[in-house]
Amino acid sequence: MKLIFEKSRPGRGCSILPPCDVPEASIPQSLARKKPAGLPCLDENEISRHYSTLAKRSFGVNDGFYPLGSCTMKYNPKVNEELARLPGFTDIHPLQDACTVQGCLRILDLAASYLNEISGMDAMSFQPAAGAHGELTGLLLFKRYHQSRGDSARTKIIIPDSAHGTNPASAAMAGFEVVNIPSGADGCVDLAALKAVLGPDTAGLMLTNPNTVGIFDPNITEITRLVHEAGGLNYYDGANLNAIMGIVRPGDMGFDVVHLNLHKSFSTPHGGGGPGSGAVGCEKNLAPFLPRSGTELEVAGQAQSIGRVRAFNGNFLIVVRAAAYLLTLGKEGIPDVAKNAVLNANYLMEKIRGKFPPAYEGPCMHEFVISVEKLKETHGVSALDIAKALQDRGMHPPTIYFPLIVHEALMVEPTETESKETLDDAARTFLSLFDEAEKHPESLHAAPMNSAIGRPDDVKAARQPVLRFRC
Amino acid sequence: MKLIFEKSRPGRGCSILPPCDVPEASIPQSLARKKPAGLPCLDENEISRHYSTLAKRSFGVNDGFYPLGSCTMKYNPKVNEELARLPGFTDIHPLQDACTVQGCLRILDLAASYLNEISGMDAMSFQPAAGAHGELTGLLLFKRYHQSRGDSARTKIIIPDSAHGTNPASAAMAGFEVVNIPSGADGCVDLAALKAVLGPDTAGLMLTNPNTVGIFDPNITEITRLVHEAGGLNYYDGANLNAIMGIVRPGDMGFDVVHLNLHKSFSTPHGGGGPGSGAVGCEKNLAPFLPRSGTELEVAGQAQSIGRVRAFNGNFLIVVRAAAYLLTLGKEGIPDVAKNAVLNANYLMEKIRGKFPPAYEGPCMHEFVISVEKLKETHGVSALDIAKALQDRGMHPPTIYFPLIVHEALMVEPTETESKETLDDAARTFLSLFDEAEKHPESLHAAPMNSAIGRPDDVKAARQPVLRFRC
Amino acid sequence: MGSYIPNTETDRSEMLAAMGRKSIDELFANIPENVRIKDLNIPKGMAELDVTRAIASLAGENKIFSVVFRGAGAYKHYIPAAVKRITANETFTTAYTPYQAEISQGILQSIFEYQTMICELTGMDAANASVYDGASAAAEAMNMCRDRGKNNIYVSGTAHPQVIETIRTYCFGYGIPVIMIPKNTDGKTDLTALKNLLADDKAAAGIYIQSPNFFGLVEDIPGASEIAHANGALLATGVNPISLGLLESPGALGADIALGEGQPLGMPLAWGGPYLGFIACKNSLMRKLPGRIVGETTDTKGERAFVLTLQAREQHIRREKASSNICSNEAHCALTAAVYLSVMGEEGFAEAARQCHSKAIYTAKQISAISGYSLVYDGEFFNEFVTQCPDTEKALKVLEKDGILGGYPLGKSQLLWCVTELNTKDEIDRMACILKEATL
Amino acid sequence: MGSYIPNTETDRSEMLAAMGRKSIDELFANIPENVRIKDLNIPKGMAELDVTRAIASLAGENKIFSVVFRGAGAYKHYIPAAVKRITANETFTTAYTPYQAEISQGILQSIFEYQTMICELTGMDAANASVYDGASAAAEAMNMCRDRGKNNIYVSGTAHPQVIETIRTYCFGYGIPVIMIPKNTDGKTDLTALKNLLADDKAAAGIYIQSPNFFGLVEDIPGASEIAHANGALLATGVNPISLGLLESPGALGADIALGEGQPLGMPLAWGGPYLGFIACKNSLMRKLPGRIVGETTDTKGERAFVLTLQAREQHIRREKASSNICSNEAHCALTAAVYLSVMGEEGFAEAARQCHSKAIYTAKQISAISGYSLVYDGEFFNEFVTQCPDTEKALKVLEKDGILGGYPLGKSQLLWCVTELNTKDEIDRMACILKEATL
Repeated sequence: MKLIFEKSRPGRGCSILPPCDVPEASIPQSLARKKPAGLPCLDENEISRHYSTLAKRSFGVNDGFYPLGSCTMKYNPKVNEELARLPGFTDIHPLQDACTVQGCLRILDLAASYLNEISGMDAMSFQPAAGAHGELTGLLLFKRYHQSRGDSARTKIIIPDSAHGTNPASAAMAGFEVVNIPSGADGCVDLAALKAVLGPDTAGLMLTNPNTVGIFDPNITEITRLVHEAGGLNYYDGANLNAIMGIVRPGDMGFDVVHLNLHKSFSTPHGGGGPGSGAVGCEKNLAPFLPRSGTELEVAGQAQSIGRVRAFNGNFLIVVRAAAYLLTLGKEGIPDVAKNAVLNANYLMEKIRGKFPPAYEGPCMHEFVISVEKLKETHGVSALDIAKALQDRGMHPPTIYFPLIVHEALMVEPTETESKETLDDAARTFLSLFDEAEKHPESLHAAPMNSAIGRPDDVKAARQPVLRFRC
Repeated sequence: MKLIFEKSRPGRGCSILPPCDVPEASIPQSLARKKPAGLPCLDENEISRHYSTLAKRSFGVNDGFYPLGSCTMKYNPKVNEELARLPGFTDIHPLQDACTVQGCLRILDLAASYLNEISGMDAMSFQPAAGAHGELTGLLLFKRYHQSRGDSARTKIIIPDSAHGTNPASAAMAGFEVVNIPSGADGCVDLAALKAVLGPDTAGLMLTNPNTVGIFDPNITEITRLVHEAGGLNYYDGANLNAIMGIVRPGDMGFDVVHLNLHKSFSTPHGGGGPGSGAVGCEKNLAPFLPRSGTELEVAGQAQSIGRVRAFNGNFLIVVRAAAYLLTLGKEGIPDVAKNAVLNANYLMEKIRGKFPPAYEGPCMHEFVISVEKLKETHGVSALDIAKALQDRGMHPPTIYFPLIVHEALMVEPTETESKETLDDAARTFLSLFDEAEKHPESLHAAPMNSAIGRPDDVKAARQPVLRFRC
Repeated sequence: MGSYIPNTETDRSEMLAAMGRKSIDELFANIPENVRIKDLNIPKGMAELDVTRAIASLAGENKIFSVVFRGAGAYKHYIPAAVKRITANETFTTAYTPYQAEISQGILQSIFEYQTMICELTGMDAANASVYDGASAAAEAMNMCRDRGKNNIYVSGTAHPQVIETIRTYCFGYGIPVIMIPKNTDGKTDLTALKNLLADDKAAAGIYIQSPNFFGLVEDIPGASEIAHANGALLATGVNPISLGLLESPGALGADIALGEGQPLGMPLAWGGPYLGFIACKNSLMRKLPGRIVGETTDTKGERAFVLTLQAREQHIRREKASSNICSNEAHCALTAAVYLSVMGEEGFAEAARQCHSKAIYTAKQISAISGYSLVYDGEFFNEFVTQCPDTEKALKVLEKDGILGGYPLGKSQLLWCVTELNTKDEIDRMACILKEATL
Repeated sequence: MGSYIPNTETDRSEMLAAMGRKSIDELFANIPENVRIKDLNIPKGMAELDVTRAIASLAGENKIFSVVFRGAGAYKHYIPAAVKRITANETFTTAYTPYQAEISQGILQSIFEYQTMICELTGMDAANASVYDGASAAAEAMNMCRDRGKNNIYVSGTAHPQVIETIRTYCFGYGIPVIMIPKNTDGKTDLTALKNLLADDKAAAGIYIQSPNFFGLVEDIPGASEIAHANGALLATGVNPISLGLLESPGALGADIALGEGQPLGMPLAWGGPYLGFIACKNSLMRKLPGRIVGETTDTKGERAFVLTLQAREQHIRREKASSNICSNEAHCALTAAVYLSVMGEEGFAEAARQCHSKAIYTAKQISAISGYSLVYDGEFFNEFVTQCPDTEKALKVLEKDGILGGYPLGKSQLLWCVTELNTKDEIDRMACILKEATL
């Protein structure tokens, strides 16, 4: 379809601003823009339809089942949206005097008290805007911690090979050297491999638990103990918290720092890729290092802080939504989420395991990983083909080719907000696709047929990058 | 697709109300409901997706070109929606004391002052909720007027055969006898036919001008003069006001009463069939008969009023939207709407007239009527077929089989909020359909192919009515 | 000025050129010069920001009561967030009447589901797609009762005054008589009087009784039904839909038609509109229903499809012989009601009704405990009731100072109260306390 | 408690039975008993109505200033109604990162259009799909400047204090030095000092200068660019995007990277977030951009298609060698900015910038006319400026009484003012009048 620039026609526009009611000022010619920015000229009807069409060429949780593994695409409650749009939140300047923003401060307090209890931490910062931002923040806490103790040799972060890509990337950004350790045959941390790399240079370990293959590491307390014994700290990647919240707490597992993706476990909408919130919690001994925050530009005190990782106090309206969700679920609701997320994942896994065997045995947690390696060998149908064919069948595909340790992986996370009927439908779809793959593999190579476009040429996109329109 | 009842599962639901905080009261068994109303039980995610899916199986102005003749499907501005949702309007009880609703009263005053000026009337009531409601109201003004003069013989309303069906229906509801007069060969009022029926039993004339074939009746002042001379009153059906507002005023044409469809000319959204607002204006001499209104249940005074045609003061939030639109357009914007609506209609008519000849010669006003009678004869392709085939091509079909005086009619009203590009696209679509009709008439009989359903069995629906679901 | 017209000067020139025209004015040649106006005597147009300021400032001139104990035909209930957001979908708001079924299945299905829910609430067989509001619904319903020379309409004096007035207006149009059934001293319809009235009237067509009535009291619908039917007349009952979460349905009680104001089902007070008139009836009256009706059928492939049906009743086909003139109705309000009923769900809806009732009972107790206040009627009520009040003007003024909208004054010494699930015990106690202090 | 879980007890039993399991607990067998918790020490869950009351009551504890003259990194502009309603579309809000291109063309195209608009505003060749905010954008941009042993980062003291602090934090992570460029007495970056600093530094990687700077002054970007490039360093410029409706683009002035806080483009103040970090650069730096980037390509049918591209830079492919760790970004804010820029349009956007400027000039005049108030710096400014003030605390207090949020206090005797198109002449005059009266 046409770009908005291609629909533009000089002279068109919307009537937004009244005429200027003060004398027009001028700016020296030398500073003035020579050529106006090439923005589109359309009337409101055209703009409205343009974006309606774009929305129709997209897919959200609101449109159907979205089992994108590791992303926790749960339902985004409407009431949270209404509350996040209250003028008492949206119309508040971040540099208003503290006495005029008591409501905002109380929202942060409220969210922090719930999330500290859920994660087993003592203090929480809402400055990080996303999970990876939280990881960076958390690792800078590690860095400052070791620095504060004069422990300058601790330069390495240990990360299992099953980890989210953000983990090593964050460790690198925090100036650490990354030590990858292989996973065991069960997909969990190989204790021997861990022990082999622990030492006086160990700054810490990054782990997500349940891990990315959807399994809760049964040795978790042993793992964190070993790291602590070696003088390192344990970082909990909260991406998978949805499986365990209200059941077991990262703090109790031995983690020192945790980030929580409010846009995953706590139901805030993903927005097409953001904004999220990657709140970072930590134990008391690390709290002095948390990002500096407050209602003034230059905050006094907090001398040991790592500084700030962004301006102001975080993606506040996302925290409002999460706070509403936390109030809604409360004591019983939070563990209920975890239980039903795990139930749903296991149910779907069981229903399709005959054709789509899970990569690892035993019950999974909130998500499971299947491998279509065999299907690839026997019929040439890949994980990518399956994903593309699922698009034609009214659901969003699972995550594919992740984790890297599973070949032809499909990572399925139904979440607790899906009904049994939806899971039954999805299972039927998966199984019928397997039949189709056996009988007409070529039809899967050709998929999707009903989407806005056919498969795109990714190589061309990367080799001859066209990153903007030019008229 | 499934009905919401078929997706229901006992035990599911949303958590909306907190527990009751007063002692639970009981009601005598004899008055209590024996069996709960069979409402659906779904969680919020399922409900949200259900309605998302329903929206996707529908089509609004926001989705594309919607040239539904006589309905003025213009763009519905977003700012009007925002303003109609201000708590200062939505949270006001209709029986609040007048001194607490000055803002509401001023909205009505504001809208009335603009609309009186546009229609050339002296007084305005916002009680009618739709055009037909306005017609009934207006005709009751006629009735009360003649009654007030002791003129009890005036029992007949004259209506051209091209009129909207609501006109005769409203006249009947108001207790009048309907006298249909045939249109002239030019689609306008046949003066001789009019004269022939005028007499001491004439209560009045109902007319829309421009009329339903899209032509402004050049004899309009003569027509209204004749009716007045005969002792009758003239009623202006404002459905087509969009063509002439700011150019010529019904009052100046000789009309005594007018209704204005705020959801047509004044841009309030049609809502899938309502709510609208059919504000009724009248000349000074009829004003005492207007519906009784006020901020109390039983309004004192207004003794000559016809009474009320509904509770309270009308579809207020619709009036808010129209008021915002009126403020936006103002003095120059209102006639500009008419000019561009007429330009757009003529432009599209010209572009397709080679294949789709207009039913009447000369320039049209804001809409035009084409007849595919020839195409029906030569290739068996009907107006219905054209309409169904247009659905497959991304636009909403025009009104079909109306007005009744044109065979195989298609009534096209582009409105002023469509761009030249949209009209060019539509013209291309029409012309290509003509080709298709000549070459593959059967494909048009089979249309639509891409809709949610194929053509429905209307006869079965009416013969064996299924008007509700039963589980 | 503001504008929503995409045509630029260039566009206009190109379009005129393509048509071989010199000016837009040529297209208006049919309009006699002598009636054209030079310009409109209204202010210049405004940009969005100024319009927003102007309208918002008017909204600011209204007083929002944070606590409302007033009903009398318009009810403040909690509107779930999902209702607001789902109904704001711009396809729903910008579509028109679903004339073209294939491209409008979503709208049609939503109405079909709405019709079903209204039937379920009222215990009826068929419902239409909506009419303008509860009052016009009553007037249309009375027209449905007319049959072969039977034209006399009976209306109870316990009905909402504006509903009575609207029925009168419509009947002025129909040219048929409206006969009032007196109100008894117990606040309910005098059924004995009705019996006597009907005994002499062979032309009795329909009887309108509202229950709970204007004074909040539950009427004897089975009794009224028996009298009506014994005399060959039909019974139309006006109902508050929320009450049907608790009270027996009009269908089960013997009414032929049930109608009412649907505003409590998810619509804001909005100073009186848009509201939602609903009408449901027994099968025998189906073809007399006014307005749009959606029916289920099948498409060319034999699959389920929805269409506007029974159109032979309607104005665009039958013209002056139509069952009603209705064209645009309150479709988006009907959608809102359907979403509201879905979100509340079977149990949640019943709970809302129970809470309205329980809280009204509690409030009535608190108020009647105040000196000078007492319940005027003994009968069972749902969520509205009338009390004596020493000085209604004074009482309302002290409440208003505290942001509370008190009951609707019936003269100087009675108040008609309304309580819903939104009124908390704290609010009720505070209100009673303020009233009490004012009497000291 | 509230819940968004559809599973009923029956569902759960059926599902467990289908799996041959007795309880959900069995599925949690891997979790050591000794670390499981009994229950959470948080309150019980609440129904929607109570949650609404609780959160709305907190919103009520904040003070909304009807008139705002404060900026300092967060700006109150008019947000057109279309921006709010279009971006509220639930497909946009509930989608995730468009990994699956075919089913996500709409999201991808919206980002591609956003990237183009950012390039147009900044005069650059490439832009990414967004980062967290303006401060983290600056920090990421400085990382982009690093190249083969060049690791020294120079930051002007005239930049926003929190941006400086964020750059410092990230550089603490990178393990590279941050060298401050002093502020001159004229309120601008001391370019002579910069020249001297760079003369001795072969490892100079990048220079960060904000223009208009924190004090509102337009910096000499061409001068800075010349110095940077003469010494083999790159120049990254922080910009207020609205200013680019009036001021020359960083690209045209010689900057290599332009970045900034996109909040003014249609996002509310929202107590600081969600905001939008944008980064754009010259072609040569394209592959160093952090985060998501959307590119145009073709599909199997040869038609236009959009995809996430240049993923070889990204964490999920490159892991510890990635150009950045960014995964979730601020996509919906980028969409908002694109819709805002479309609704304002080429001319409307320039007009907004002109009005901000004209009104700021007018305001500066009104304020400096008051005894004790005077402009601190002489330089050209866009819509922020610093004045002396006899007593900032007192001044802000009297303004607050009138619902006006005054300038941001820089200590006890200076205020940093901000004026936008939203501030009317009446408001400005009233504000000046209040200040004047307070000095008497």
